[in-house]
Amino acid sequence: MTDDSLLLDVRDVSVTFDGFRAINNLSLALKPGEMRAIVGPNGAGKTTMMDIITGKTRPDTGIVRFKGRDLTKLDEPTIARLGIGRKFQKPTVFEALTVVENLMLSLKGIRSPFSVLMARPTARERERIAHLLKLTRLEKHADRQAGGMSHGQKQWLEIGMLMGQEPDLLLVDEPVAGMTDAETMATADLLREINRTRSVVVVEHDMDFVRALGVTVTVLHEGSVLAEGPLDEVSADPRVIEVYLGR
Amino acid sequence: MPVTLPNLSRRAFGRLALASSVAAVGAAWSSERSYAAAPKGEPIKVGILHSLSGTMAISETTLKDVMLMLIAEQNRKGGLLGRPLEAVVVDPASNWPLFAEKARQLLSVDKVSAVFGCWTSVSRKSVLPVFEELNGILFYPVQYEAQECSRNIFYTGAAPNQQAIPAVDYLLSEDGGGAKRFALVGTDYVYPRTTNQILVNYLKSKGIADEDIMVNYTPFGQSDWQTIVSQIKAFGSAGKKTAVVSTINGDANVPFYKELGNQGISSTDIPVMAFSVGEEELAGMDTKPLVGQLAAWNYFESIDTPANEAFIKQWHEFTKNPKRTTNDPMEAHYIGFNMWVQAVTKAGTTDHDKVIDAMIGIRQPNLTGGVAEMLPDHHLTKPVYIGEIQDDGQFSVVWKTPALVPGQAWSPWVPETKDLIGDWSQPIACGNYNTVTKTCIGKKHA
Amino acid sequence: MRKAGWLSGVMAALVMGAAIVFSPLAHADEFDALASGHFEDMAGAIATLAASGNPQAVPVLHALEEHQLFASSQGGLFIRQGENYVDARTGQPVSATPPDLHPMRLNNRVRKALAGAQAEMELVAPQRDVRLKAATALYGRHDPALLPAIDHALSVEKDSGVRVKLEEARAATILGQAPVEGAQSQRLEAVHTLAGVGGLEARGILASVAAASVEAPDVRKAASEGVSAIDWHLRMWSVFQNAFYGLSYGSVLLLAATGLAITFGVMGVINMAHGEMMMIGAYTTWMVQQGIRATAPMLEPVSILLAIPVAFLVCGTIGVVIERGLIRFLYGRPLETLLATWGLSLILQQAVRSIFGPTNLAVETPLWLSGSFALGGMDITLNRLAIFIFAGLVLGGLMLVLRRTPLGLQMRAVTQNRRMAALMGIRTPRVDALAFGLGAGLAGLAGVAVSQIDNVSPNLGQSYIIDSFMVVVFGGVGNLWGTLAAAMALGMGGKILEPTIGAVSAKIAILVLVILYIQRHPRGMFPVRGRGVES
Amino acid sequence: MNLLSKPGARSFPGAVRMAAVVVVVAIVLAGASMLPESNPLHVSAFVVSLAGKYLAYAMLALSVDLVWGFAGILTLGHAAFFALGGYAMGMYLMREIGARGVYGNPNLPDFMIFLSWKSLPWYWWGTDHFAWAMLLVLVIPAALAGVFGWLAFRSRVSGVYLSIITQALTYALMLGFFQNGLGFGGNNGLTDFKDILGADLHTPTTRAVLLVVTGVMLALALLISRFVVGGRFGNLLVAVRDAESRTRFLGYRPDQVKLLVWVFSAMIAAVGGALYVTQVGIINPGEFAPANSIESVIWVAVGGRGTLAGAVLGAVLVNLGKTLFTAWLPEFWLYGLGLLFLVTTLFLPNGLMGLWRPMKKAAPEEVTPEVSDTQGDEA
Repeated sequence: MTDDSLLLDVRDVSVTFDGFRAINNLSLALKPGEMRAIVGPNGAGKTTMMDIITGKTRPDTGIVRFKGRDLTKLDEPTIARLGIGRKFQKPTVFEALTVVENLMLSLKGIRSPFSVLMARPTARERERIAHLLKLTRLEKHADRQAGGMSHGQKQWLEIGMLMGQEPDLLLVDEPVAGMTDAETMATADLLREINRTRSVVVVEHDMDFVRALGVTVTVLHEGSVLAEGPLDEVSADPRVIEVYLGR
Repeated sequence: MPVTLPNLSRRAFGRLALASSVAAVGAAWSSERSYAAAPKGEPIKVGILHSLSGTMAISETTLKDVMLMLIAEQNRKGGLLGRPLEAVVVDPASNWPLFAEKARQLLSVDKVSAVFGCWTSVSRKSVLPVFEELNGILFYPVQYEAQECSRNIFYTGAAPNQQAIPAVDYLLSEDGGGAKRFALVGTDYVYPRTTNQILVNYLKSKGIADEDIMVNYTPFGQSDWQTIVSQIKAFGSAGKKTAVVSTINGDANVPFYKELGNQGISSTDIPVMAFSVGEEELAGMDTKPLVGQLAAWNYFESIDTPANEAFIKQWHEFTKNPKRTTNDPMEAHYIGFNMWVQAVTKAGTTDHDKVIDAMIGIRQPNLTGGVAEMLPDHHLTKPVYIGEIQDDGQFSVVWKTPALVPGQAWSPWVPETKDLIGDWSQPIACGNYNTVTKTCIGKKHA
Repeated sequence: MRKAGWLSGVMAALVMGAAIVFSPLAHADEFDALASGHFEDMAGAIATLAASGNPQAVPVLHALEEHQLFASSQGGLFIRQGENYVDARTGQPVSATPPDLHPMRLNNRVRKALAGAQAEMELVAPQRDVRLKAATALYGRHDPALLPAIDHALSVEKDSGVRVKLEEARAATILGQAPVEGAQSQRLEAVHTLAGVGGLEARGILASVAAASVEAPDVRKAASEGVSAIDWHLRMWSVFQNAFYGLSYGSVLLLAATGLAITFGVMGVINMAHGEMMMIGAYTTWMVQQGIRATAPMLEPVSILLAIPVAFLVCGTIGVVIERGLIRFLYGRPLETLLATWGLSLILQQAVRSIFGPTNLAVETPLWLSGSFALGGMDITLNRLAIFIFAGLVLGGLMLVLRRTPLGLQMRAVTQNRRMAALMGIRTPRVDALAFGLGAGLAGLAGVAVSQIDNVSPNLGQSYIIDSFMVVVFGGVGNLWGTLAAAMALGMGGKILEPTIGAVSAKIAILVLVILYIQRHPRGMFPVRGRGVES
Repeated sequence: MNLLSKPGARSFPGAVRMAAVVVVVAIVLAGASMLPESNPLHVSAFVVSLAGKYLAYAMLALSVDLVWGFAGILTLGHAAFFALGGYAMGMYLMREIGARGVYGNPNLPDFMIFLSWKSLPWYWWGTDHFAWAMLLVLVIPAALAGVFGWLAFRSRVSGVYLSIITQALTYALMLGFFQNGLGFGGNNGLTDFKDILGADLHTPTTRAVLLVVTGVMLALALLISRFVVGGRFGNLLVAVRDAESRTRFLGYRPDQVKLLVWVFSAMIAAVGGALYVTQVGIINPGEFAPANSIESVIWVAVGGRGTLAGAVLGAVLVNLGKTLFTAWLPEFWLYGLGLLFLVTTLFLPNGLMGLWRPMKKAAPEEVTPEVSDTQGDEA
């Protein structure tokens, strides 16, 4: 049985890469408008989970539902169009394009090659982009080539592009990796800002950042959920401590 | 070597350079030239259109060298019309469209008086329209499928009736082993196709049954002959004396013969008669397993006549290499070139029309005895020899046609062309003249 | 010479034999016939001379075979021995070199007669193997005229093995004769013998018998049954024969491709000059052969073996130079590498053309690599077999290098993860250079092999490059097993298709199949994880 | 595979300028060729036909640049589309010969007669109508490109693999067309053309016109290409080239994007081929040779990959060089050509255009998202 009140409903998903069980009966439920932080040591299966949700990897067993629709049969573009945005661990923006061009490509709407061919920027699009630039504080860099920007700026640009997609669900993979503390906190604000209108799943190591988010935390370990709940509660859990500090 | 630019070409390339926004390429324009010592005056240019790179370089480079030799020789003899000859060498790089381009350059930029060149049929086909348009003169030195007769081309190589037909006659004869069964093996292009078409009809006329004729085509540069050779072997096991007629293109012959040798087919059980294997090709093979295999040509290096001896000597001196072999197309160029020299002398000018008309009837002694005469259909009279491969990489002549064979532009063995003749002498002056309807099918030259 | 020595001994026996068998009209001067230079008469003369028992027969025929027989315009016939001549008729040395001598030429017809005569005389030679050879030869000749000689040989032959061959020869020869009254049973028997022998030769004879209208019906029937039996037998074997062709073709592809598999797999370098490396390998083989011929002729038969290491080193070195001087500037730009190496290949081709000339070179195949032997109903050509084995050895050796040597370990490490390998302190540049050298060296080995079956010309490389790429990509880049499988698959496929749809269509079909396969499996048959050609 | 910065600027002034230059040059040369021999400005037919040939090659280069420079697909088989277009045109020209062939047969081309065929094979039907032939010029290559591309891109064949199978494609076609049985004249191909639309191919006028037509077509191709790669689609192409998987997560379908540009480029190549044949006077299987495809890539590399103008420039210059060297240094020109490739790839990663239009800083090399994912913590 599945609960359609859920936005994202991952249930008993398992996947194996030549022998190695990356995900093991993982279940995860997300309500609309919720923000969820996912933590876990390396190899816990965080990125693989995202791959499964976004259609990059097909699960061997289990179901993945988004707004009640089964995602396991769909490919990445379709899922993206359904309203799931993904931010990679390593910032992946189109480095050869300018910030504006990056955002322009991300904007919700035109997707089929022919319409892209004919597309000319509309007033609405311009104003959307202006808004995104503001949101990501990249106004000054609008016409810079993405490749030339700092790591943090790329991270933000990518988040901006996610916003441009106007997804209902954002999957954010280690957004603050390699950021200065200031940037980290600013990012936390940004995500909370975003969370006002959309659901977010954040994968992160940085506990201060997670604490700054102040949301429910799911701890993954060896491909399945180890613990779930408020950060303080979870971090008190001996198993979690063991996993993190090792014996 | 000194580089002087024919004015026109410098101008022409000036434009081209401008056109392609590159300065001064025009100045770069020039062609390899060999200068004569003795004679004075504006040199008479002779174009040499043979591939020096790419797949055909294997065969054609030699012909470039032999032309340079002949021209140098002529200059030593005082040039032509008291003027020196000048060779203009270009490299069409075994690329057929490039042949056409280079032909146009030779005729319209370098303004050569005659061109000696081409090896493959396709290269000839691609330059033919250019020569007809610009009314040039081309000497084509290679045995070929005929079924063509252009006013602007002189075919100094053998037509099928000067090579294929006599060769098959030999195979049918007692000396040739009295073959009753024929495998026609060839590379898949025009020359083998046409030759085999002619041979099939001819063989049938000799009472050879359909099931005793096997025709097989392989791609260019075929290097794996296992299957085909074994097929030939099987074909040869029908209890009738079998012979192979090979129109395999130069390059593919080495692996073919190697496979023959290895699968133990010797010339005494299944003789192979080749039309494209000459001394040049043998030089690239280990001939021990091939002893006794046959080839049909109008010239063999081994034929000892004073003229041939002198020619070979000259060749060795010119190339400074006593091992360089001579072959049939080289003789064809020798004959063609000397005929052209005669014709120009006779016409007293290098004007193309006059020379073309003067060519017909010119007689030039072959290197191997007999006299070649330029016939009205721009083919030659030739002796036909059958040679057997010896272990020293040479051929020993085992048979020759009793008389000289006049070349036929159109084969009587192809139904569509049996009534056609070529005759560029007045009044007919037509490349493909139908003797029955008494009409000229192609363009007639007034 | 030893041979002539024992042969003259043989003559005694043959004289008797001949005396019994022949009506004594063998007195018309066959020497004249020989000297005439008319191939027909010569052939006849040879037969009679061989049978005549004339003591001069052996030296004369031998001289003819060796191009040492000369005729003068007056019909004199002389044998050249070094500088001076002996009269062929008498065997007496001639004082002065006779005027206007011309060598006696052979043609196939004469050669055939000679072979027959030789065999006829050798039938009673003392050495078993010589007799065996002779008997086998006569089986192939099935010339009616030789029947008496065979019968005589049978009457004196003790060795069972030779007898069998003689019986076969006899059967063949009998069927070679025109059928005469009363000989039916004999012929029938002969037919059965041949049917038992099998093989193309026998099929040929039987087929002609079956076709001959003059033949007695039951003989014809038996013959045609024999033919169909042999055909069935052959057809059955042809499966294996094709398999062998496929394997040998496959092993050529394999040799050509292994080098690429290395350069490709380790650094994702598309080396368009790979074919030219093969070409250089082949030219090295030629040079080694020439060198040995000049310096140590006795080693000539094994020159090909010596060429193997030389070619490997030469090409390997060139490979390292190329990598250091060109490729290393282009890492991470595999497609640029492709273009650069293409340019390089043009240069190498033209260089070889300038140095060695554009024409083919003759790399000789040593005796022990030429010819073929019968294995059941199929015949295995030695050089193909050798290449097959060679390919196996090369692959095996390569596997060892990759698995057992530090270099191999480092190379695999680099394949898996260049950055990590570098961090572990592996000197990736050195590994790259060596790997590329190894690849080039392997190409050189391929060149040695190819020189035995194909043209040695500047164009050699061109004809293999595409196929090798096909193999590597089809098999899965950077995976030797894949390369092996792919090579054999393509080789087999081609050879299975060829007899039915012809060489060209077969090649096309294979290409199309590969294309479609790649569509289904974008990373080939045995995909490898890791960088490889990723970037 | 991402050593290039975003090609050109958002708009391609280079392309427009080049289009103008091409047309002007074509017209000037054509005009000059019409002048009487005596006139000092006269240009010989040789130069005109050369120029025509170069411009046709330039279209091939342009088409290669579209897929390689902008979509990052290194094609080693584009000459196939060029040749197919050429053959379609050749079929028409062949039919135009009519009864003037060697055998004087009004219906069958000569080569069919020597194969002793009795009637036209079905695929030659209608080729005597210019319009139909032109349709074939566009449709056949487009169809082939469509099927091939659809299969390849859908199953995400990429990089070297794609390059090699494109090569296999053209190689297979070459072998096929070599076969006389196929009905395209085998090794000789189609040649000895007489006239086009009733105009004698061998007159200066026709040549001049053809040159101008070629120039105009090339200019057109340049402008359309500019429209395609400029603007948002261009950005999308670059995005696909540099970070294909990212575009997928944005909801784009890279395979469709590639297919579109792939087919379009095939059509440009085909048109180039058709014009090429009219001016060179022969089309044969040699045009399918993989070497030709590779050379066309070289032209682009020399001119400047990822710049429309560069492709044209490269094609013209390299071929001009070839023409000069093959006559100038017949023995050694191959060294020149080979060195050219080496030098360009080593020292001119951005080609000649890179010389005077310094490229924007190239995006960091290596590690496309796919790789970083597999090397991510799960790998």
